[in-house]
Amino acid sequence: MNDDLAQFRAEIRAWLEQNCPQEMRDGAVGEDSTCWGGKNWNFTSDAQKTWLERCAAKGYTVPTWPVEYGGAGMNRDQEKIWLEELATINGRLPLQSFGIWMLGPALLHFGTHEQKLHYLPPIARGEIRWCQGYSEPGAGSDLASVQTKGEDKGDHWLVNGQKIWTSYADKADWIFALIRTDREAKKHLGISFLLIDMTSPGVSTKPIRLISGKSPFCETFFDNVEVPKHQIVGTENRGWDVAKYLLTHEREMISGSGLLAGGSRSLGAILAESGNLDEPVLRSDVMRHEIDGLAFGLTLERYKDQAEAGTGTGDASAMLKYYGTELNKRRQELIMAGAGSDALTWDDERAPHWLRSKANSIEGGTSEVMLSIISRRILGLPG
Amino acid sequence: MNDDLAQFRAEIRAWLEQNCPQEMRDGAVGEDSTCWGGKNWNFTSDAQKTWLERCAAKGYTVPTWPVEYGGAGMNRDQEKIWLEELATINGRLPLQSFGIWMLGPALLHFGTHEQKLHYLPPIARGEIRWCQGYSEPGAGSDLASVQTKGEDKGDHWLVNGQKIWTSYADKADWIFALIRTDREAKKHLGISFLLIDMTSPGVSTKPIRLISGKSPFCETFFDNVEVPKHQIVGTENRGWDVAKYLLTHEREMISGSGLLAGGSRSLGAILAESGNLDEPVLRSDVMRHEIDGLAFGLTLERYKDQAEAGTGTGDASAMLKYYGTELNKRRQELIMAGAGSDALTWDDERAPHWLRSKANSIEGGTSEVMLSIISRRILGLPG
Amino acid sequence: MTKLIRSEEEIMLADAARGYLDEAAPVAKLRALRDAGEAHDPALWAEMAQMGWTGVLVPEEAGGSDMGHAAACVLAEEMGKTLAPTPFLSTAVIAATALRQVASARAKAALAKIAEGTVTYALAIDEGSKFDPEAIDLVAEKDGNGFRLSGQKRFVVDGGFADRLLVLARTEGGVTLFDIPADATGVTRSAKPMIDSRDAAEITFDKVEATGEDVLGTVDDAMAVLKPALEAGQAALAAELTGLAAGAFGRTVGYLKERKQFGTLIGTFQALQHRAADLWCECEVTSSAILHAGRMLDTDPENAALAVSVAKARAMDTASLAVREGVQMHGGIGMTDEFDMGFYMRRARVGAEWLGDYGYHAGVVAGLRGF
Amino acid sequence: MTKLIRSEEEIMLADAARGYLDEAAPVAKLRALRDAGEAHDPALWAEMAQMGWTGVLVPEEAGGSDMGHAAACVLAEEMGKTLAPTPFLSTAVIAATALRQVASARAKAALAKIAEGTVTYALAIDEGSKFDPEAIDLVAEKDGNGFRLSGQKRFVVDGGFADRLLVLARTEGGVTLFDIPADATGVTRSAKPMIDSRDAAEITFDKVEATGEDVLGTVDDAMAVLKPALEAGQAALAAELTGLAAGAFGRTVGYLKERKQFGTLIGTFQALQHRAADLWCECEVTSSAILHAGRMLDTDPENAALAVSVAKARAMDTASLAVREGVQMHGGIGMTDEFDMGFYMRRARVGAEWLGDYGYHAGVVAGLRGF
Repeated sequence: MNDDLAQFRAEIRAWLEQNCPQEMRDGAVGEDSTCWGGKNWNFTSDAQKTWLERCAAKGYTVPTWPVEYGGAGMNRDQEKIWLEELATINGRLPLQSFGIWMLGPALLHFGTHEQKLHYLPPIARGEIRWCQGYSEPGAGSDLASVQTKGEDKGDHWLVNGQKIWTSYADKADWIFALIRTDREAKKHLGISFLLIDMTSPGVSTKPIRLISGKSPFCETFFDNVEVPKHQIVGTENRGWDVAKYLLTHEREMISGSGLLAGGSRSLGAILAESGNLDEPVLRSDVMRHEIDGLAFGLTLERYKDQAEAGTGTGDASAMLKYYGTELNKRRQELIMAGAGSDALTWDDERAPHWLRSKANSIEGGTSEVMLSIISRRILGLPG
Repeated sequence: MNDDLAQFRAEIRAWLEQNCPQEMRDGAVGEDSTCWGGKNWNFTSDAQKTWLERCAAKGYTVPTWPVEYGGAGMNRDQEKIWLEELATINGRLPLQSFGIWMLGPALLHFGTHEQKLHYLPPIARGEIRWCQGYSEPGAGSDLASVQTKGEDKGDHWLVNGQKIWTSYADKADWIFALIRTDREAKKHLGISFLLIDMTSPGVSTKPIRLISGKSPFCETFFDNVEVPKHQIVGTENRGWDVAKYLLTHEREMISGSGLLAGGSRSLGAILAESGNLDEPVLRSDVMRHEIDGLAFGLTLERYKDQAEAGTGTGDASAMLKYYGTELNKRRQELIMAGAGSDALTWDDERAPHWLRSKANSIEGGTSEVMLSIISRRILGLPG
Repeated sequence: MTKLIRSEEEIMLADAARGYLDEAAPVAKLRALRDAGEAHDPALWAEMAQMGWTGVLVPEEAGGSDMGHAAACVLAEEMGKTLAPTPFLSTAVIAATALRQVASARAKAALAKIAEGTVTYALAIDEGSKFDPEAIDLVAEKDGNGFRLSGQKRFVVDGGFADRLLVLARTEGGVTLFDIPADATGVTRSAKPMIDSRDAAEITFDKVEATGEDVLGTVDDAMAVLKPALEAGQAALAAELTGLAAGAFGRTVGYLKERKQFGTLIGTFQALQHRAADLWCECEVTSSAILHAGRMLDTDPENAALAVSVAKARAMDTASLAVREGVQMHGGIGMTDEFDMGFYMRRARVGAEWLGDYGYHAGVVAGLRGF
Repeated sequence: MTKLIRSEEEIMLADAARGYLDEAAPVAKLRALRDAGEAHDPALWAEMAQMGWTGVLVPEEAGGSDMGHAAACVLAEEMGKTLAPTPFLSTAVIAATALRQVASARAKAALAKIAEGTVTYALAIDEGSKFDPEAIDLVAEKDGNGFRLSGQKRFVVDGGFADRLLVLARTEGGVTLFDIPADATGVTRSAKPMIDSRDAAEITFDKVEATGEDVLGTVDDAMAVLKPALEAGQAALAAELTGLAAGAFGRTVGYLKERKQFGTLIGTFQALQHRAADLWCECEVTSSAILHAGRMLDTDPENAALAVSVAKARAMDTASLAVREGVQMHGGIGMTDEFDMGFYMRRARVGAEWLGDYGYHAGVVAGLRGF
């Protein structure tokens, strides 16, 4: 098997060498450096477009998805090799999206074969961009208190209500949303997981300006929106199962994002360049972060190995979400402290990233909710 | 007024010069360096005895108590001068005891004139040593759930039950204790504050060995102990008021103890001598502690000034208790870390002090109870 | 003996300031200035002059109210609560303290103008990304009877609109502080909005002429004038940050009492209660340090350095915790620009860096405490 | 690719170890030894030899079980849970790893004795109050074909009863590691009970004779032998501390589920729940670092330093938090000697210092990570 992997690595390496455009080998991560796809996407360069198309053709945008749904059918070892080789040439990811991270895994798990065939390949090719419609105004962490309603009108639901914190809803083509389809049922029941075309009549969005000066989130309004019955994932009134499954994915994703954003270079090494790291307080804090960050990276690795071996538990994602986001917040604080007055204007991305990181421990389940989940489900504490 | 104080300072200085024995000018603090008084006390030197007697004669053991009860009738400015001048010659305190810190203030506030005349002077002279009987096995922070009962037998109560965490009960002459005298009343009601002679038939004690290797606390048992009716402070079944008042005093005392024990020299300066303070992690932690310690010392000062000006609130003692004890725990951790392997044996007092400090945030109301008090009474949070 | 509680005058001053600021300079004021692309509101400043605030540290004979540093800290603390956008620290605290160290008629005239509110100042020290008055390269070369200043300054807070600059320059035998007009020939200012919606300038000095008159204090001995000015500024900034923490905390506690989640008030959740209580303790402890710093500057300025550094270190730490808890406890709404918490968070960050960060002041404390 | 999960063999080993230790070496065992004034239980050690534990790092040809470092960490972690008092780290991990770096027949014989359980070792490096192998003064002077060792060692863990000592000494061109009998002429041991009820010795060397044979590895090049031995010891100590944290945490969670206060189970108090959950997270993250350190020592020992220092730093921090929370959440009872939490707390403190404290390992990490 190791021989197979070695050969696989050689193939990937050769393919990358031939196909990854030079401009895409700058390791850039950030709002626009990686393509998000969708009909509204403006490629920042021809190379970005070429890179997406070449990867999509091989299934490399979603390496572990089955080939028939637009993926490359890689196993985890192979995927790791793909990522390692991509990192070796400092290559950008060809595509990122909520379709890849969230809807895709949900459909692969809960969707019908037809749904998979219909929805997944456009995600893999970067043609359709998805956003998530969970939270509602005033509900905060209490996702199960969804009020946006879908009335059964025979062949469709008539959807009315409002979502908030829908990431990039103003740029997305479709939204996956939790809709209350049974108003009699108790909280967690009576919710369905619907797929809604953002161009449907009655859908509108309004960006929310954040403390970072950016507007990655929107309010999204549904005013008598007709959603065909076949646009449901899973069973009617059982959307909570899908949402829970997805939350786990989201949590793992958020937990790792801080580490990935930093690349493989240590924060200490980066900050040391400023010459501000000789001072013991900052130096000490950076050392602690470095140690915790390395150990957390190993934990992400370990949990993946556990999941693959079938010995992990879903609840453990609460830990990754909590720890990863708190760690990233510390990281961003240190980046700001290390930069001193250099990072106090809007001239570069440090301040926006720092401010943005404060949402990490709120979105996708607050740190407090994660701790309560751990306390009850893992530690078995009462009440 | 400042002139008066200057003259007062000169008098104190002269008196100290003449009366404080040389052996008592070593600034020593610790288990036996300062006299605790009582019938079981063994003076560690003639000087310790002389020093106590001379101070007691002037009322300096309890400087702010009225002269008729054995004090010197000083106001707070004068007391401060006394303590400053004593510190200047590096003099030991002549006497310390729970009688001074706790019973005294309670009696001054709640006692009858006869009780004050009877109980206070022996405390001031170091003749009677008191201990405190609040906690009971299994009750922990829940002081109001007192079970030790006192049955009304006309001229006396018949006391039966058990107390725990009675400091130095094995060395004390008398105990002030919370006793349930009305078993029908609700929790906080039905409790009386009784004074009990430890030599009464039926009183026995058993030291509790702590993780520090010392046994400053005991279990104290009451087996058909007769307590005359006049040995009550305040009103029958209203002992909780006295206890609450005392808890405030205790909290303030505990909160300041860590700072006082360190004297005026900075922890950083002491640890720097070990040569282990160049390492940034320890150095940074010590710096933070130094800053917080100085600010906390100022807070003790500020709260005393507030109390004197009548603008303080009793609930604020919860803050001093919480912050002071947590700070002292940090301090003791740093002392151990600074000393490295030097402090890992029982050869000196560092390890016992470090271990002992862990009780600071438990005794006299846990840190958690303090935070809940602050949350409800000061911040007005619900529930 | 000096008491560590506010005097009646100070309490009255604080009450008056609170009343005025809530009305005239709430966070909405800063927001409006930001949205208009402005960093300074001359009308607000003029009103503060009227009330005697700009002259809080100006001697009475120069037309000031001369209330002292503790009073300046009271004002700064109240301004911190509402994030009032004014050059109070740069002008009324730092420049005024520097100027009053000097006996000259010119300094007295400058002080009078500060009290009148007709001049604003900015302090130009930093050249690197961290505060370090010892590490400056900007040079003032002798030129006849005067000097020529050449070099660069960064992070000159209020430097975009200030009328005059206090510039620290290297001279032959040490460092010298110059008081020059901000529009002098050879001065190029590039003001940038900071994240806290105030501005700071990068300023280039290209052979800028300065006379011996322009020297504040003595040539080669800037520190005699600068040290008290810096300490006054650091204490007032610490007070501002303490007010900021109180402002953020007050909003957070208010939110805990009104916001429901999972059907209950979030203020009933014990974990949040304990964190709020802990934060309150930190605020209390920091308040003591602020009071003490003000008292020391007023009564024993020679020995105020320790008190000032303790105050600044504590205040920035407390403010940082208050705004982090503020955003987190508010949840999503705390992340929105519409809500004010972001303004507090951004100002806390700028305040943490200005005039020395935690590590800088911890270093001062360690030095003075013998390690 | 090596997986960061325990293999089936490792799971079986852990289960077996847990079963044995719960029975043969619970905390009560350590308590009994302490009360008897002993630091070592030869019978316990003999049983561990029988089970192949003392030979966990001894090659099979020398009679060992040669299970590797990850397995040694598994054993150390289980021992940490019950605070099993054995010279496992000194002898089976550190000395065995040092000896197996050397090809000599004598080293092989020594390894065989370790596997048999018929010899115990102690490592004598420290001379100051902090671990620092670079700062040693004990000298080994050339004397004919041999050496004379003179100087002092401190904090020699297990040094009071060990049969042999590994002594780091300064030689002409560097530092050299000697393997000498603990009762050699000129060796004076003063063993002291440590707070964790184990013992450590201060050892004086007065012109102690050593031959060239006694040199472990090459003269002047101790590090070739010592570095792998230290890293193995640091990783196993980290594992022990992680087990200790888990042991303390398990008791604490158990207590939260059974103890009532104010009429309710204290485990329902959200503030305690969140702190317990946070502590659990710390334990989880540390566990990953431990697994990784063991894997690196087994598969890529040349490059294991970073993994080992991350593990040691994390483990001591986690253990410290676990015992502090353990005492606090238990309240008064946690402070009593009768209850076991104090044993965990004291061992955590000794473990934090031995073989490098947090700052030492943080320094290693920083160096290897480029700052």
